Amino acid sequence: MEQASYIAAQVINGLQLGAVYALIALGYTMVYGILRLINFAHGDIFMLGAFVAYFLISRFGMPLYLVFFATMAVTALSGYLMEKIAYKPLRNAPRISLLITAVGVSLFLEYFCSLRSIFTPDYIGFPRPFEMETYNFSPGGFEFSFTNVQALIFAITFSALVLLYLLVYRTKQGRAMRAVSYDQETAALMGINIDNTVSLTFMVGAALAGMGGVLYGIAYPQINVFMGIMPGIKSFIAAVLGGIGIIHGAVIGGLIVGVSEVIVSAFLSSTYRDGVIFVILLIVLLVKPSGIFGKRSDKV
Amino acid sequence: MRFFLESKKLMLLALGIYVILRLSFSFDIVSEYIEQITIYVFIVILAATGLNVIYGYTGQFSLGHAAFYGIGAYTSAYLAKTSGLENFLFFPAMILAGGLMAALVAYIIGIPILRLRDDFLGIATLGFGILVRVFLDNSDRISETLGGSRGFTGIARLTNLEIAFFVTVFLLLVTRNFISSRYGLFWRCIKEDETASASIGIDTARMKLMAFVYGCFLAGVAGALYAHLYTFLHPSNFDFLRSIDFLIIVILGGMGNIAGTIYAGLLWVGFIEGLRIVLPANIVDLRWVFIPLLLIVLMMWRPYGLMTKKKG
Amino acid sequence: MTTILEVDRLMKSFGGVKAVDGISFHVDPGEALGIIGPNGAGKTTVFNLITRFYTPDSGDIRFMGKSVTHLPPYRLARLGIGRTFQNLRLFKELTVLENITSAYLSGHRYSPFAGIFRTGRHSSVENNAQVKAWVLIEFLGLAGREHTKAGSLPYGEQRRLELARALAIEPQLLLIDEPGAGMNPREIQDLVTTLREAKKRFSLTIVMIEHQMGLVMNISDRILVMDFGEKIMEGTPAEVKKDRRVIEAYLGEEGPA
Amino acid sequence: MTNHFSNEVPVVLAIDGLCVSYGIIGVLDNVSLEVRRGEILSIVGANGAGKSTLLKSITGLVRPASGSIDFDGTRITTLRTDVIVRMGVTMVPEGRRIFPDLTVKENLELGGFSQPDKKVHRDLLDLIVTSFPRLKERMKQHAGTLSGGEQQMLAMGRALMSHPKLLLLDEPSMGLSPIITREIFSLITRINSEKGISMILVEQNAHMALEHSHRSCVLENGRITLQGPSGKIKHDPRIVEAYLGV
Amino acid sequence: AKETVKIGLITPLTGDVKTFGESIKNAFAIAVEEYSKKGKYTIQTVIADDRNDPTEGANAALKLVTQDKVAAIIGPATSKVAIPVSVIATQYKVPMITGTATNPKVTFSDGKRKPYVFRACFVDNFQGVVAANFALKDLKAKTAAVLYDVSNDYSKGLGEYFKPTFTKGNGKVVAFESYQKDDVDFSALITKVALKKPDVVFLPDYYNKVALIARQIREKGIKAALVGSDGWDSPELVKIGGSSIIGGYFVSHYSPDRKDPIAEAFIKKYKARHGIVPDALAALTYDAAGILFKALDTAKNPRSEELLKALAPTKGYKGVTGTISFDTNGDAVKSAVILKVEKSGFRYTTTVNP
Ligand SMILES: Nc1ncnc2c1ncn2[C@@H]1O[C@H](COP(=O)(O)OP(=O)(O)OP(=O)(O)O)[C@@H](O)[C@H]1O
Ligand SMILES: Nc1ncnc2c1ncn2[C@@H]1O[C@H](COP(=O)(O)OP(=O)(O)OP(=O)(O)O)[C@@H](O)[C@H]1O
Ligand SMILES: [Mg+2]
Ligand SMILES: [Mg+2]
Repeated sequence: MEQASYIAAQVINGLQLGAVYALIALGYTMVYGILRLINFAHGDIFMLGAFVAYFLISRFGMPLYLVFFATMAVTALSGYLMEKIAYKPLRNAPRISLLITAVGVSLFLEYFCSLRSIFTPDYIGFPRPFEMETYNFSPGGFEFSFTNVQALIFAITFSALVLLYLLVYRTKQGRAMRAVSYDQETAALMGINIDNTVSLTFMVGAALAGMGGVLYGIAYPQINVFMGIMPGIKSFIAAVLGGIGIIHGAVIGGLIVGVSEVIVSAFLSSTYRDGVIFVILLIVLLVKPSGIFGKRSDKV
Repeated sequence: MRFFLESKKLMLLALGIYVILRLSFSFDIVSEYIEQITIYVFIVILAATGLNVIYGYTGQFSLGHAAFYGIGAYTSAYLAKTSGLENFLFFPAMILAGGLMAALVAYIIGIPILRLRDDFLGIATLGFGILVRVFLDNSDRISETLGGSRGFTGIARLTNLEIAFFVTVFLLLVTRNFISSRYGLFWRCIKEDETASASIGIDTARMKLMAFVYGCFLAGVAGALYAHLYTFLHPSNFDFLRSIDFLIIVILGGMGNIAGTIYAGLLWVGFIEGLRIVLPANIVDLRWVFIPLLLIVLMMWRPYGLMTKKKG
Repeated sequence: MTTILEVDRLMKSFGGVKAVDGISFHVDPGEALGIIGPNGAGKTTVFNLITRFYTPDSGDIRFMGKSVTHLPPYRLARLGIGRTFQNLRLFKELTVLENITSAYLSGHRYSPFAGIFRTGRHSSVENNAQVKAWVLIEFLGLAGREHTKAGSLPYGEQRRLELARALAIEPQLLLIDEPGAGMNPREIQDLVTTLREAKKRFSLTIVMIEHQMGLVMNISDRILVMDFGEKIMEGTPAEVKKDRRVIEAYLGEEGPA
Repeated sequence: MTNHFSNEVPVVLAIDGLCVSYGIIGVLDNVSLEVRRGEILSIVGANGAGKSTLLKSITGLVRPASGSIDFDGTRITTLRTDVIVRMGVTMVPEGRRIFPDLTVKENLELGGFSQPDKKVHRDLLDLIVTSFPRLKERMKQHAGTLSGGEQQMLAMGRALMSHPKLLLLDEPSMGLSPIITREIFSLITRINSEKGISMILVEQNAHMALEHSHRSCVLENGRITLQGPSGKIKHDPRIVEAYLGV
Repeated sequence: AKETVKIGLITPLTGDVKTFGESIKNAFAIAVEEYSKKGKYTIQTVIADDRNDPTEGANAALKLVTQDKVAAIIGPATSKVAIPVSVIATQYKVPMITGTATNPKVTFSDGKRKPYVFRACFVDNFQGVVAANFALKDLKAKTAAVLYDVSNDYSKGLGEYFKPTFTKGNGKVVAFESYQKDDVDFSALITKVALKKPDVVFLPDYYNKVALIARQIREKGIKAALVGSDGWDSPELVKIGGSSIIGGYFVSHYSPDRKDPIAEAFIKKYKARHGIVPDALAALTYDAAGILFKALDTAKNPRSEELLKALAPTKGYKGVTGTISFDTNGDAVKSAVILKVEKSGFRYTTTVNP
């Protein structure tokens, strides 16, 4: 029983981490889907989100729900600007040039924000807007517990998933997004405004990353300008794992990455947590080259 | 040998460059700092050329090139140090060992991984890079000499202008010939269309593996030169950002363009180090704000690489 | 040896759709077999199964008497099965000459060492490749285009280049998928001439999928009609044209357009 | 078909002095033509003559170097593709270009993206489904798994979903079986006569193109070398020699 | 006019530990300014950024040494950069003093002393030993858990020296767990540690990591005392860690609240200029610079041999971080203090002598 409770505790830990990855992965998946661009700067939008929330809470004492909306608005705007300034001029360039530009944008955001006149190079504490509470359960001697932070993260990730699903599969804009992601020229021939659709996608992706940043700050209350790099990479791996371009794939991928990281740390050694993600990724891709839920129709 | 005869012009050019460099080094026309950077540029060009073979010519997206660079560096440094053969006589053998080890690892990892394509391959190689980084961080569990996260210290400084220059030039010529042979042609076919390549009898899996192994071999050799130039290795030297460095050079130079890689390597290192020289002390912390900005501007100016004018 | 290719109860389904449903046929050396049938009948899938780009669910394929069902695509090409694709698949960034020599060189080897150090073997093989490529360039009327990138050729020339590339592997059996698509009647007449000549000159066996009756009826010695993944009939062009089932499923009432 | 379009019938599309080039290579050289309401204009020409380029410049996918394009009296030369489409110009692109990972139904719905009226939308869908029974069977299938012919039908259907005033067809019969080719052409005629949609028809199958159009242009090396009623062009010896064969 | 001497400062002014670089740069500027008033020479500072990257550090060092021809180098901040720089300093016979690089290999590696390299801080093993003894003797701990960053040589070194000392003193290390540089989720480790119920948890890492870990430790209900190292020394520690970190102890170089005129003067000056209390990095760099300047004044001339002759025998230098003497390896011999984390700041607890 004790062992089972221990495992349950670890799985819940992993789900918490995974849910944050999932939020970032959603944005990756959307932007990748539409421009086939690994937007390396996505992790930095996530960082931006955390900083914006930090300022809103610590300077203005804004209530939490407002913090979410304001942060999402700011990151959406920055996603919009990033696309318009750095990516749009390269719309017809090779994809790889776009990727290098994304790396440039990412490095720029990190080093620029680390200037003391902009944000700060320090690690700073994120003001958690409420006290953490733990709820204990013991159905039949099997003990497990989770916290209000975890509940918040799960609730938000899950609603983001549902909303995004509705947006992409149930609305006209969503259908436009999917069309643009397959073939921009033909999508334009359907009367779809490509620029607006791409912008919208970037904004939605960036808003999700911003939200991820807030949740991350609440869960792991310390932020820094370089905080987006690793979660960014891992979330992208998560998105690929689940099948890039597939919404629920991103979420499942995120949860898998989160849980396996924690489980490996718990039962093997924390040292191998990054290594194991790679092994899982490799196995999944070799069995299913387009990821767990990835679709493929390559006719010869 | 025909190899040298056919490349006569290039060899002469190389020799000329060498003489100029040697003279300016010997007569202290430039500081040893510039010397070091110059040698470093050769190393970077060599490693980037390896990536160009893998990605620029064969179209296999790799985000983990630095891992092979690191494997070459650690292998040759370890062999040299533990065998007690840390001298110029055995140095070429140590360099070769670094290259071969990188090639061997590339071979083993390549068999499963190269079945993936495009960004999927990129992500898998990125993952492999992380794996190697984790391994290096813990390498002191295998041998105290490797140093783990404390770094590998006390490597003999064996890399000099001659070795770096001639190894690089020789391997660049080899690469050029390799690429203009049937193998290079097949690589380019595969990059264009794998299915069509198979339909004309190209063993795509084998050719892809060959390009990957060869490109990683070059990275390994470059790593070996690096180890014996900087005499200290740290896992953080071989992480994701270093892989990106090589990728930047390949893209700036233009995919499938060796001359471009040479210019871009020069430009990239030159810019990073040049800013160190020109930026006034009170704004040195802007150095890494300018570098990405330059990168973005360059990409917009020449999205197909420095050597290719904008199309369309 | 009487047949060059034998296809035996080949099956392939995608999800629920039986694209190829137990088809069997054979091709004799030196003959030209036409395959026609409604869109989606499974014709291209048959080609993809023969060249192993798709793995058959069941069935057997024998080439020159030996079962080749398990061989990978590149081995089949080296054995002498050449093919073209329904949607052109050229090496767009490579020149016309390179497109052709690459195919020739895949079957004529020299070692990497020879390539790097430019040995005698290297030069003789490379020279042969050039000679062979020139023969094909002249033959398919691509002279003057040899250094043009394949991707910037007009469509018709791209079609011809794809044919040249397939011929450069020196195949015994050539599978061509809709070579006449996108050509006007006049160009199709030229294509008929070219294919006839190629057949003679390179002693080829040809299997051709085509919707242009002017082309397929003119070239083929025998025609196989497919529908729903099955063979619905087989016969000479004259027989096929008269067949009720073929008219209903494929040709339409007014005869060939 | 006979040409019964007199000068009184309003001009839907007017192209004047159009020049297009890709980089330094000129593709269209001073092309001028007109399409009248309800008219089918076919464009015949060899591979690479610039036919697709002409259609792409009308829909704004390619930017002309000079010249003008007017649709319904509005200058559309520099408008964005989606704006032009919403004005009522739709193209069925060369090589089908269906959305492979979307279902057949979703592809059709995308065709009606710029169509705000739900009723029109449904009626159009019905029409298409009855015209192409084969698509009906495959409504839920991913379009990428359709055969070539099925995809062409889908591309046609998708274009019609936008309820266009001017339909541009780029080689609609390419890769289609004879029976389907005939169906497509009769559908083209039917749409034209029932809905009065004007069309530009680019077609390699010159017999069919001349048969099913009111007027024809011959495009050679980016220039219009011959223009006139299809019935007349059909018998022009140069055309017979160069495009129709014997 | 006074003769000008060029001193190079290598420090991370960009990148992940830019914060360190800024503290160091600020402290160094104060030291230079003070020296200029009364010293023998005019100091010209040449600052180079190493981005906390060994290659960049080596390039920067070569530039300072061969191009700018500096007489001595202060820095770099971290060991992974200090090691390659120390090789260059040795090769070109340029004295170098790092304020903060704690890896033994900076001054001594492969059985050889690097004669031109010194440091103003104590090495990893000393701190590890001090912390272990403190846990055993003062906290009367029987069992300990160690959590360290495997990719950070500093953290790893301390963890590895803590363990044998603690075991030798009849303590038991019940968990010895590592994590990676970019980890922020330690839940797995902590859940694991919680099962072992240790008396103390040793957290040898920088304040940012420690604060996060401490929070998660308390959230998992672990009551153990927290013990750490000089990396804790930052005002951010309490800001990030909140109440979780209050009551923790850490080894440090100096105590801001110890009555010491030198320290007080420096702290006052630093605070006046930068608005914050200087961290350990700043204090150590200030001392490193002080030692160098003192040697500069006593040396016959500011060239390498003579400077080295003046530098090597440094004894009893009264610095902000205590009384510093160099041992034969060039490592600082000085006492350590144990500070306790309180809401209002760090309180001096005890002094440990080597
Ligand atoms: N990769 C695939 N995945 C799923 N279904 C496929 C795939 N390839 C082919 N199909 C299906 O198999 C059937 C046969 O397709 P195929 O391409 O062989 O037809 P075809 O006879 O060549 O038609 P066409 O004359 O139009 O080219 C079609 O219904 C198609 O939808
Ligand atoms: N994107 C492009 N870049 C450069 N050249 C192009 C491009 N698209 C077309 N061309 C060239 O422009 C010319 C005209 O092409 P276009 O596609 O308009 O011809 P077409 O008449 O439609 O021929 P087809 O019958 O083959 O479809 C050709 O020579 C072609 O190679
Ligand atoms: Mg087909
Ligand atoms: Mg065309």
